[in-house]
Amino acid sequence: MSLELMTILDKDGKAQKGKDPNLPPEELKKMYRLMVATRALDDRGLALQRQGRIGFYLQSTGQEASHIGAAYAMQQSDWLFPAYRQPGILLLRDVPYEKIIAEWFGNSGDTSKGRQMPVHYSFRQANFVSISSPIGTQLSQAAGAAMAAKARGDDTVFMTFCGDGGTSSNDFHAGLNFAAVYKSPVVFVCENNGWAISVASKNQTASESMAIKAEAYGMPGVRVDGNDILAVYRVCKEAIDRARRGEGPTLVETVTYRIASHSSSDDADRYRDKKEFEAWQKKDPIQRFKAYLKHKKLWNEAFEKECVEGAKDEIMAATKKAEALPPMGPESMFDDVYMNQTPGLKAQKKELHDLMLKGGVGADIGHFPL
Amino acid sequence: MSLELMTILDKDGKAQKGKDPNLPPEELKKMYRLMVATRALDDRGLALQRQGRIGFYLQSTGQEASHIGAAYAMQQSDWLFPAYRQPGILLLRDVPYEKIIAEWFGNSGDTSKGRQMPVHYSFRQANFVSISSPIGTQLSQAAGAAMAAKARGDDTVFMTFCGDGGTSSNDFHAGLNFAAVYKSPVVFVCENNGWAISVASKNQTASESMAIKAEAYGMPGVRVDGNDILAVYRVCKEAIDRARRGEGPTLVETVTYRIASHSSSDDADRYRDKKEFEAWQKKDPIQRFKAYLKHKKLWNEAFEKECVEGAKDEIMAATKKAEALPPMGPESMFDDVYMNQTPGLKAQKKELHDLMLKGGVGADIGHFPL
Amino acid sequence: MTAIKKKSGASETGTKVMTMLEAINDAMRTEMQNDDRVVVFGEDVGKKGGVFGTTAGLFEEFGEARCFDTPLSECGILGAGVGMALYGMRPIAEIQFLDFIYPGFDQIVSEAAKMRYRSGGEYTCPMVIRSPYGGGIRGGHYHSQSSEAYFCHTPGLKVVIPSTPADAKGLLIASIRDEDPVMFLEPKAIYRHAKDEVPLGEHVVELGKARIAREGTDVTILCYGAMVPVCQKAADLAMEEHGRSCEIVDLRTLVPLDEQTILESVKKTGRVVVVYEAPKTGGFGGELSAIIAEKAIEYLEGPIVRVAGFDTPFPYALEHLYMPDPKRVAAGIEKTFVW
Amino acid sequence: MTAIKKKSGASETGTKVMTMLEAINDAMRTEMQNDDRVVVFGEDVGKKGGVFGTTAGLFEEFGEARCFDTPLSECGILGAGVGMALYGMRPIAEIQFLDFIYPGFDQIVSEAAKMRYRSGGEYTCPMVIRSPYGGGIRGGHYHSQSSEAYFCHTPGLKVVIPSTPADAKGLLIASIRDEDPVMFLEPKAIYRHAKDEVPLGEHVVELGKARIAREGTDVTILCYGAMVPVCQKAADLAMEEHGRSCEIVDLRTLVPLDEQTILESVKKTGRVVVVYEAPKTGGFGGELSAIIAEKAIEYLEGPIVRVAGFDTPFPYALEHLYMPDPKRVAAGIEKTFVW
Ligand SMILES: Cc1ncc(C[n+]2csc(CCOP(=O)(O)OP(=O)(O)O)c2C)c(N)n1
Ligand SMILES: Cc1ncc(C[n+]2csc(CCOP(=O)(O)OP(=O)(O)O)c2C)c(N)n1
Ligand SMILES: [Mg+2]
Ligand SMILES: [Mg+2]
Repeated sequence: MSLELMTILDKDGKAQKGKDPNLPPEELKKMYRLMVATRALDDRGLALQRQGRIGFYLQSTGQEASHIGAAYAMQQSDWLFPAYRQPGILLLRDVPYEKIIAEWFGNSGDTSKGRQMPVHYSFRQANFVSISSPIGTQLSQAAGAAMAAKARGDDTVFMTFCGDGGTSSNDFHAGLNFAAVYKSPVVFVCENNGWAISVASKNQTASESMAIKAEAYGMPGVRVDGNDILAVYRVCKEAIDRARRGEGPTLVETVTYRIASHSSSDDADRYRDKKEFEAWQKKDPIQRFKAYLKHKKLWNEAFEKECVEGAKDEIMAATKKAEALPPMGPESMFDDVYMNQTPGLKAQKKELHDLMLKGGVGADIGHFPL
Repeated sequence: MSLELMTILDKDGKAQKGKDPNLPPEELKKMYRLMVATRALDDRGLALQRQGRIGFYLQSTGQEASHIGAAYAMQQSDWLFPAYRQPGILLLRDVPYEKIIAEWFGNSGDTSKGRQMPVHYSFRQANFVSISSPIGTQLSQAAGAAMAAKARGDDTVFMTFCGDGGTSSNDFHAGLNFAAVYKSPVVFVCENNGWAISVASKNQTASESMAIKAEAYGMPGVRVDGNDILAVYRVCKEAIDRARRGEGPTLVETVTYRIASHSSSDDADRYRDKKEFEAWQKKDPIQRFKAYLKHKKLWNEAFEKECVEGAKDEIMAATKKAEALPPMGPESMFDDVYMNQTPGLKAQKKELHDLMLKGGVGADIGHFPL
Repeated sequence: MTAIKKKSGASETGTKVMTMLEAINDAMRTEMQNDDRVVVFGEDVGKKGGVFGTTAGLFEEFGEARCFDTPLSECGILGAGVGMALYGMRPIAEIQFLDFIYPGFDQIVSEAAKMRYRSGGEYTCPMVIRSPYGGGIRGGHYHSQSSEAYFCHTPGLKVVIPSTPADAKGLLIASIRDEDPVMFLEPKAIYRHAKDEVPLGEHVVELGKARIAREGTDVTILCYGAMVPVCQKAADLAMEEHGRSCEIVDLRTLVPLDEQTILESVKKTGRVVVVYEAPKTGGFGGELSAIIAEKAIEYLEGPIVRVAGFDTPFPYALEHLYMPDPKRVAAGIEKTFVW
Repeated sequence: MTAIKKKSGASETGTKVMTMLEAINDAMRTEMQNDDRVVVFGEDVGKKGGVFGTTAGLFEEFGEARCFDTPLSECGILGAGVGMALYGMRPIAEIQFLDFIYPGFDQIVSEAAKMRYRSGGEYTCPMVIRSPYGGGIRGGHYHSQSSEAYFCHTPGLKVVIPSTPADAKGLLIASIRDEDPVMFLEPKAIYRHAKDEVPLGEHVVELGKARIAREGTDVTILCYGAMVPVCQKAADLAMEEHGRSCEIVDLRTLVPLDEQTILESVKKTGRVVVVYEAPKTGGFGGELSAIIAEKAIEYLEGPIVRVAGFDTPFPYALEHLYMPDPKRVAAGIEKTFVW
């Protein structure tokens, strides 16, 4: 198993000889547009949190190439079992900004009905499975879904994500093992961004890399430069194709960096060396890809403006719309626990209803229809 | 990492050139005696179960070289975190037969006070930690104990066991990862006996071997012929020495075979090919080592008789003594839940006491002193 | 993806005497014939047919794609099961003993139970988790525990426990057809002892309906699983020795609970004994007491008595004293008359 | 191995105003100074000082050998903790949020809880598992749950929940010194809000003793953790609006439970409200109701009312309606007067 880091673009954005996948211009421009939009969305999310308009935010800044590149080669009918740091995939899958942003507000525009913290998206239309907080749980689920698809003879491929921290989870072990034993069509992408909150990845495991963990499960493992969207794309495309051909799972490690703090609740300065951070800032995946586009004569100021300002404007407008949506009603709290409300839940709903009607509990909200 | 199978004795018991550890005759004879005694103990256990005198038994037949060889190089002060198929280590550590057998009967001679099923031993005097049924839990515990010993500056080494099935457990992943991250003095021995009840080890994982899983944790992994006690001894001695020198953990895979059914509750004929079983029977580790001793002129009929009959007689006598011991009293049920009985447990004890006194519940036992 | 519902080959009618083991096996076979989204998997469920034999013959009849062994990982079994359910299958995950479910507990309480809710109804997890539970086979510490209370306290899960072969079949089929995750806990003590007429072919017992296992007027006994036959014997004793007429309510489903049947019985008799084998403190029986003490206390003519396992880990040698037996339950019944 | 007990450097006396966070931090520092077997570990407890700051400064003061970060594995944290305890340390394992404990649940319920029992007392597991729990910080689904009931139903574990800074310190020190595994659950909602005088230096609050947080004569309110201040406000409301005199019992330790204090209060007032934030069904409050209904029903003058979280997963946007608040508790108090 090679521990070599697969790279296509050098630091100046030049493709190494013979490695350029030579994607059509429109694809390349789409990739750029997605990365830029993802960054803009992230900036907006953090700003809203800092302004106190949403309760929490978690950035993916610096990891745009890693996750957009990974999912780029999938078909729309393929499924994603994401972690919480791949928002660019939502844009890739054409989820409207307004839907994404409504999730942050947790109001009636949120597909998850305000049940989860910001950034825990669920978009069935995009085959983007509901995100949860517990680290790693999606990995064994993806393996199971892939087992099911294989058993049914569907040609769906599954991609699932985790962080470097996630490699230590139970589900990493179980998920990769099951996927390999049943030769299921799933691609495991470990975004190694150097940190699991304050724990550096070198303290997460003593193994030489995350990719080498594939050996333990008898599947191929590949290490790729996570800030090089073309390299990530190529490696994942191969893994996706392999999976679709029935040749089983692959573990891909994208080597990248968490540029921001862990989340809006964290302050990385307390535990992280500024130098390390600054060195990585210079490797910005968007800048690197922009340089490539320039070499290819696909970039100019007008295109930049269209990408950046276009995204910002759309996001601004979507925020306005999303924020204005009404909150979820209190009665919604009792829905979706089960398909049908149990007698017990009906009684509890009535209890809350009556309490609110009396003007005591939740007086600011008023009552709700039973 | 080498996937080669480390072997010393060929199938006729000849040591390969340059590989014989040349242990002193007395050590070699002790090894043989331990293997034979372990087999005899196992035979007795199953017989007692078949006679309905004990409720359950689980054999280690065919794995004597694997576990005795592994633990042989430890010091008495080193700790064991066993699985349930290493009874020979009790003999190695001088636990009296009567104590072992009393555990099967779960009576007042049992160090565990009849609280667990047969073969779930606990012998503090032997630094042999209480066995539990859930697969794998000892692995992360061993890592933790080793972390503690290292932090205290003790030179204790830890050895822990699991089966091929155990490699799929959460604690395998967590235990090996922790041990490697903290470079703790622990040797992980995976006894790959081909089966996890009815699941063949090739269906347990798609990896090329169990030893190679060490790569995932950045520790050395070694594959050794588990029916060759000298090979197992040598590999584990190196791993133990390494651990004691502060160089961290090792994963050792002993390749062996479960000759018996999984336990007295199982019938391997329902799922296992007879041919496979017969082929392995020919590789009996005791016969192989006997041949070696013969080559070394350390074996004769008198020695054989002394080993075999000696063990049988002692085990017979111990069985008689152990079986005759009185059962645990009902009051003991409420002990050892906590160091001190809580008021609630005291009340429950009294409740049972009063019920029994009235002659209802447990009428066959009578009452117990409060 | 569409469910490929086949008509069950034979439209069987009539009944047959079965053990609970056989009834459970029959339920799975029936649904596997009926709905090809149903798959059964777990440790040793294939060729071996399960350590108790509940899956015997399924591997042979439906092949490896629909009845298969897994690696030794409850985390994997349950995580994969959740994934299969998300993708549209009807997975039945067998956990060999309930005592071994904890390595996969996270997938149940954090994932399966919350999937529908957290995704606003977009993703669902129609999955059955089957597992033998409870004492009575001299299995000691780790082959005997009754931890239904953990699951009952986890919104999003349903919890089903049969006490007769016919119910086992009917409730299991209902569980497989249910759109939500169901913990289907099998009282292993009576796997073979419970033997009775079971309807052949299609047989569904609706979840959420308790069963009056014996009618009576003086005391209500609330119980489930292997405690039902114990309570039957206790009721006989109570009648013989003290002339007490006991009404036995077999809960059948703990979540959703049939509060109505419970409260009606309690209001009628005015006395309650709650029986369960789990450790007394924090057991589901405490919830039953609490419901009654909140909603029907004015009808009570005595204390709500609980007869349960003691607050110790499950013992091996003393199992027979640990578990509630007819005499202990009978003593509990008498306590409800001491005000 | 022997414990190397050092005399605490400074023999501090007096008190200081601390938040609950600071009190917990102070407890660990005090015991780490006092007993070098005490080590603290978990995710982000080192340089970062914990996501809430409970371990702030410990890494700096005691070094990496005694306060260290772990890989992201609750299974590893708890399994390693059990191993350390077996070897003679006094491990304090921090679980970042109680919601994340399940990957390591097996090590708690199957191992730590049963070690002493299953080994006949040969091996013990004196370990403290600390974890913030409960709602009130808008943490949604996975940063808000109260699952104390799972642990209370697991014989072999002690379960401790403080509601004041002084208790947090005293109970944590008692837990660290305890010879059995202790779940020390920290009500994160009041980490910073609870602020009070805390004794400096050695301060031990015995496990198993409830605290009368307010004396009263009409109704007993049983509660713990972050619900204690909520109940205080509810008691004020009940007095203002209806002239009810409430007695508040702050349980402090759920296992072992101070039944005596509970029953004495109930016998005195004849009315009970049980308050907890966990989902109502199967919550520990049900156990409290059951104990009272079994042992003191003849003293009751009204139903035993429970005010609890609803039987849904913990919501994000509607958290304020999900959790019991003073008005909901006050309404519960009134219900005990409706017979
Ligand atoms: C089981 C579990 N334990 C702890 C946490 C708290 N937690 C949230 S994110 C995180 C670090 C994750 O690191 P990594 O997997 O590298 O992903 P990244 O945040 O770097 O993308 C931790 C410890 C959690 N969410 N789940
Ligand atoms: C967590 C858990 N799941 C399931 C079981 C049931 N079980 C007992 S032994 C066993 C197979 C173990 O196989 P392996 O690890 O290879 O050990 P071996 O029996 O071959 O020595 C299983 C599945 C268990 N004890 N614990
Ligand atoms: Mg990371
Ligand atoms: Mg095996």
